[in-house]
Amino acid sequence: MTVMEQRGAYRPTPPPAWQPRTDPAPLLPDAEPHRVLGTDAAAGADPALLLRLHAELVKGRRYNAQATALTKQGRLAVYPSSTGQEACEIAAALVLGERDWLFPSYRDTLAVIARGVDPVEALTLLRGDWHTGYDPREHRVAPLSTPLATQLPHAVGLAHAARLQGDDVVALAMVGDGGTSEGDFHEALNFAAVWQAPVVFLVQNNGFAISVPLAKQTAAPSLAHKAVGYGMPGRLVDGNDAVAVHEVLADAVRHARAGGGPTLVEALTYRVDAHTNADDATRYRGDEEVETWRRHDPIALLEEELTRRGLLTEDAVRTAREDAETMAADLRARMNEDARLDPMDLFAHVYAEPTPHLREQRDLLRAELAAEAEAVEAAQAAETTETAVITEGPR
Amino acid sequence: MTVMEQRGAYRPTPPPAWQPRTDPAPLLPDAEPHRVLGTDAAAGADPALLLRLHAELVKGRRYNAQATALTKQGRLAVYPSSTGQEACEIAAALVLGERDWLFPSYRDTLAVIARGVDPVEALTLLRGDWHTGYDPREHRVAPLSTPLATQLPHAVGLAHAARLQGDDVVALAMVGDGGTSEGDFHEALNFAAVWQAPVVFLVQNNGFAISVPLAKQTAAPSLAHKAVGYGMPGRLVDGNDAVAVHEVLADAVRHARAGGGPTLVEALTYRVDAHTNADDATRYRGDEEVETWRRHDPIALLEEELTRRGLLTEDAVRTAREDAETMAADLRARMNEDARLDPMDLFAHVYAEPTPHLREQRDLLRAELAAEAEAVEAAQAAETTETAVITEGPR
Amino acid sequence: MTTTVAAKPATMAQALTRALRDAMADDPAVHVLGEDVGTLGGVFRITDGLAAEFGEDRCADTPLAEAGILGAAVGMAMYGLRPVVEMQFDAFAYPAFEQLASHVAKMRNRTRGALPLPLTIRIPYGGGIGGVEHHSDSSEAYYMATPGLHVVTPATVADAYGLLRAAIASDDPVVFLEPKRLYWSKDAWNPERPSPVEPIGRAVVRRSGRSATLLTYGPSVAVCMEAAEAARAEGWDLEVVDLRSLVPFDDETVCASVRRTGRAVVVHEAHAFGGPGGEIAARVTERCFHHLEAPVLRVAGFDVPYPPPMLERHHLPGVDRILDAVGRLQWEAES
Amino acid sequence: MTTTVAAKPATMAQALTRALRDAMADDPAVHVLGEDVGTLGGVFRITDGLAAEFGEDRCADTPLAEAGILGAAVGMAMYGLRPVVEMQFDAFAYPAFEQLASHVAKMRNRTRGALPLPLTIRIPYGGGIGGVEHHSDSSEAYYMATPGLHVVTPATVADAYGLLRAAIASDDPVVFLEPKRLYWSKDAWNPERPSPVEPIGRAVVRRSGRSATLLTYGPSVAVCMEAAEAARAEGWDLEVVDLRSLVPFDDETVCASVRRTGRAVVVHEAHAFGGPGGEIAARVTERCFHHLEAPVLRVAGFDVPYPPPMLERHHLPGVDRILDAVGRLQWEAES
Ligand SMILES: Cc1ncc(C[n+]2csc(CCOP(=O)(O)OP(=O)(O)O)c2C)c(N)n1
Ligand SMILES: Cc1ncc(C[n+]2csc(CCOP(=O)(O)OP(=O)(O)O)c2C)c(N)n1
Ligand SMILES: [Mg+2]
Ligand SMILES: [Mg+2]
Repeated sequence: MTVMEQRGAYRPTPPPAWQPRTDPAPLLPDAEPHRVLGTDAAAGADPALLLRLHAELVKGRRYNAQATALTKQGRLAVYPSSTGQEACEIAAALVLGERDWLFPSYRDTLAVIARGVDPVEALTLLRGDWHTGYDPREHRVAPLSTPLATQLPHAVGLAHAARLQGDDVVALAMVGDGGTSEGDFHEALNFAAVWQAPVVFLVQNNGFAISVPLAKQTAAPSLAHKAVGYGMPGRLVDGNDAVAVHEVLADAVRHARAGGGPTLVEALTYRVDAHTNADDATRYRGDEEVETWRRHDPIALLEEELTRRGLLTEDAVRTAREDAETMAADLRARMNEDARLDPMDLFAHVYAEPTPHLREQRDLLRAELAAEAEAVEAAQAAETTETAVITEGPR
Repeated sequence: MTVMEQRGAYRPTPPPAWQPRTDPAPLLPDAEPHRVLGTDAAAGADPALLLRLHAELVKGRRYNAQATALTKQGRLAVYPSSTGQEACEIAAALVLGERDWLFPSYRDTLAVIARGVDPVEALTLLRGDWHTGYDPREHRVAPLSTPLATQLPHAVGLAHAARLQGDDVVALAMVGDGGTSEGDFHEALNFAAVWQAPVVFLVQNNGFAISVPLAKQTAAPSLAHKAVGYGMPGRLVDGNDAVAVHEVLADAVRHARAGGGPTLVEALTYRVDAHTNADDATRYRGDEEVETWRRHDPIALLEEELTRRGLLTEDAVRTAREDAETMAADLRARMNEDARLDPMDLFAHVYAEPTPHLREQRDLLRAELAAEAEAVEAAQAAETTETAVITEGPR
Repeated sequence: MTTTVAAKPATMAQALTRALRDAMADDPAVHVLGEDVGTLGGVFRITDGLAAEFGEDRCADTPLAEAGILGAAVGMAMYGLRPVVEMQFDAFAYPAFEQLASHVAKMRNRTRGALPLPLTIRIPYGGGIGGVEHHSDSSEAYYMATPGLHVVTPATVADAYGLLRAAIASDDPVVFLEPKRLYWSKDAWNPERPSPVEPIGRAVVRRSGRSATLLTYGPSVAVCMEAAEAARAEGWDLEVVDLRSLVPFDDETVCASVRRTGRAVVVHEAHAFGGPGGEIAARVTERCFHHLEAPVLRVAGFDVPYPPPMLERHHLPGVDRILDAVGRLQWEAES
Repeated sequence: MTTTVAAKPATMAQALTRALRDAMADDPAVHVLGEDVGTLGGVFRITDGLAAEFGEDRCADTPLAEAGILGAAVGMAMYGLRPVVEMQFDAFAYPAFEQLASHVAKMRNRTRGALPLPLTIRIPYGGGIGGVEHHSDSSEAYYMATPGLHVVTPATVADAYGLLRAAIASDDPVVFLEPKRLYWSKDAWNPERPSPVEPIGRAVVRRSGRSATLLTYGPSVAVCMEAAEAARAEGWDLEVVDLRSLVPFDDETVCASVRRTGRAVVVHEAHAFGGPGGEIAARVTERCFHHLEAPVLRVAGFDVPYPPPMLERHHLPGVDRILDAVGRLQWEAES
């Protein structure tokens, strides 16, 4: 039974398959993040792209400001601002083709509207009238995902399904630095690499997960270094350099579309505002850090280049600003209208057909609403003589 | 509101913290797995260690054979053999100090007994008389973990807790190549690196997760390449080279104990037997591959070196064989005794104190057992005249 | 056209395989994925032959990561496929719990119907096969408590086929629980003319009786049938209702039976406390209170982690325990 | 020695913070960990000041990974610590479900008591705060259906302190559900002489009454108290029982009340179908059948994914819905 007894049979040799299955070198990110603005490469950037990016960034920042203002007016339940991160948000949307899909995380409203979703519909979740306000299939934009990193496997499955059907579709999935710690991040990247699915993973490393700084989130050289562990390329880019982000993402999308498989892109950026309007960032970080990053502002970086090239004309500035103001005014106006609500919607979409017990509950609510309406009517009738009090809240 | 209006305030500069936080180079595994046996380095290996490893490997293989035989005799519910992987199993146990902890995966019974757990107690789970048969605290061996990779965060938490209390404890956690795909693997490694917890992760890459070959599990250059994504060193070792595995693990344990943090070790090995006795490996792999690996057998590799050095004396061979046979005979004998069972144990350890509703259920079972015993007695009494049938199974 | 072939004995496993095969043949959108489902045909061989017939893309071995499997299936469904996911064992579906609770169950509702998820999640469940820890859970209570899911489980060979076809055809996510100890149970069944697609949501009376109703499903149906036979010796004529679908729940069939008999016992392997029986007993009582001669009782697994193989017979609801419960239905009060 | 200080109003949040602080001060084995619990003091500020007082090692911000957090806590408990884990919101505990179901709940049993897990898992739960999707779930049914866990939830400021201290002192894992809409509720409470550690497993009668019993817990207790007040106008004198502990369940207190009143309604925010109320109604009926004048009814959240903020008032059990249910308790039958 021991090996010795059968020694003759053994001819030890190195086992097979010891070579790395993939060469790791090309998968590793460069030590320095990719930059275009402020470098010689900027001269080669397409003026039309620069101006397009600029207009969108300006509009995006305005949107962030307007949405934050709407929380103060009670028109939004909450808003996680992406101020300072507009370059990532906009580039992510612009690199995609018509049939591609975007998988946003909860902070990525900007990317969603840059992809063409109506700004009010994009705010449905945060306004609180429903969960997702747009039709994901119409725009090829998945619902804004609140549970972090959980949308990443969806992106992989969708891209894989499209590829199996011979469709030329790429999925771009967004996640934060904090989200990279979740198991779903790991599983999604692994599936994507094994399946060679056409997916681009964009990590916006904005330095924080609510209050938790990157150093408590990871000890990695960079988040892009995670890519090699899945066998996909990792790319590091200055997330505040809109041209560089656009370039890296466009490359990754092209690579994916060509059958080259997934890419992990880490964009280095900064969450300039607090986590949301409800958060108090002074509890966990100093002004100085914020100021440093304000001096590396994505819009300012872009404007430097535009100015240098003489592209930032009065006209361009005015148009960008006016467009942004028009969007903001429209948003304000439409968000100030009360959302149209139908409580019976609670039961309409749980299943294709409500189950019998849902039908019972629906009837109960319908009866309650009828009784409520009757009470209101009665009260209004009574109001001619006395003041009626209609209770609000779950009474 | 647009940036342009405040342009004066902006002085774009590269943002801080762009340098890799950690130098990735030292974290990357070598292209070739570490080997000692069959190389010049083997000459430096301690003879006592070689002989110790040899004796344990021989015993380990015998244990695998005996346990598999016990499944055929119905004495074990199932047995996942580690034949061909004995070098990893044994080295994992031998590198640990008295106060260190081992976190085995379900296939790692060998490591568990090499750490000192009674071979019969180590089989409790697979025999089916209880879940864990040994006291984890006595041996500092966590329960054999069936849900894959879920024990890895436990190892991290335990090592971290020990370190916080100033205790000199290292945790070594074992997982398979398949298990590396689970989210818990990812979360555990990340926590370990962020906390700089004294943990060694040993991945036994045996080529398969049941029927799924490595190529369907990962596209990575190697599993050890995952380490850099967490900021810990990744090491690749010939898992059938007991001396090399021992060396790499011992280094990692020393590193962890010295406060250097976790290491990920990938040991390249092969599951020579089917997944378990219940599996049919011919459905998914050819004999040729198995044969190739049989020629790279861990015991044979070691014996080559022992022979070369003249250490494989008749005495050593006989002792190793006799020890293995003694162990096997003892195991056989003790496993052939019926396990002692007390059905009331079902309720004894769910909580420190059974809840009232558990007490009710306990009383119910107690009454049933009493009735059953009575029926048996009555039947036995009746047997003097006729044959009684006692039903088995949940009746 | 097809010649009529007589029904032959087939196992539930064979019927399930056949259902998958027919569904894949009928609709190219049906894809199977999971651990070991491809080359091996699954650890229970339910997907045997599918990769060979339809290719590995349609019946795909995945990496070992349940959340990843279910999450990828969600994305596939978003693109119009009808994924059928296999979870290897009940307890190994838990890593996918977040995907199930937060996405699978909610996507249609979240998007006002724009993103339905026609997704089937096959889970071998229950005990009685001598499985070690984590291989014998009955986790249906978790799925029942998650609105947006259908929860279905067959007890016969014919239903295994019919209900699995229905699950795959459903535009909603279905948790399809396969009683693993019935995989090798046999029934006369005609694979040439498989049973029609069962509508999801209908219970069936497996045995008529007048004394009391046993409400049960999945692996416990056979045990209840046996109990009903044994009960005749005690003078009880028991009705056995096989629920087949836990969500939607067939109050109509169930209540019709209980109103007729006036007494009921719910029987299942899952834990008693917080288990399916609580819901069933409560809703039956709400609806049939004045017809009840005794409270609806429950015979269920004990409220302990699933026991090791050598002790499971004490845990599982067996004939005696069911008869004891029937005996506690306050028969004296009647006479 | 300590001068007696009069009770002052305090919020439930303050009482919870105080409980954590006192537990940490009393026992160096108590460690707090979770997302944002350190520097920030948690998104609800329950851990405010703990990192400053006890150091970041004892109140630690973790990476964003719930399974990792709970799994690490299991390991810490194996080494003798008493970890207190914070899950940021109910639905964000789902990623940790496998660790909870397969390890936290089973480790003691698995090892015949050798590895108890004195672990507290704090989960802010329930709705009523205008939270967007995934921020308002009531997931207690999942935990109740998992043997090996204790499940506890306070409804008052004093209980928040007492029960959290008891949870941390328990040698078993406790899922400690914090009704988030009560965080800012105030009660007279004396932080200088905090309420004694409550034993886990005792319900309490919050209001005595003779007509019917409302069985409730957590955020619904206040709603039931309000309903009981309102019921007086209808001539009903309602008793309100605050369960406080779902596991273990206090059958004694509950059944004593129901036997006295002869009627009961279970009220909770969690879904009705497969929710806690099914278990509660079923066990009360099993034990009190002949004392019941009417079936035990349930007023619960609808069986839909938790609604968006603007619709949640229609979903949550309110006073009117409770009174309607009380009205359905077949009072005619009595007279
Ligand atoms: C699974 C899960 N856990 C916890 C949360 C609560 N949460 C919301 S945002 C956030 C931080 C996210 O950080 P990061 O991923 O870096 O994205 P960022 O907010 O910086 O955009 C947390 C913990 C969540 N939404 N989902
Ligand atoms: C979470 C989980 N999913 C699935 C399984 C079922 N299962 C048992 S062993 C195994 C394959 C494990 O492969 P690997 O991790 O490579 O370890 P090996 O068997 O090769 O030792 C699977 C899928 C499990 N035990 N746990
Ligand atoms: Mg972030
Ligand atoms: Mg393996």
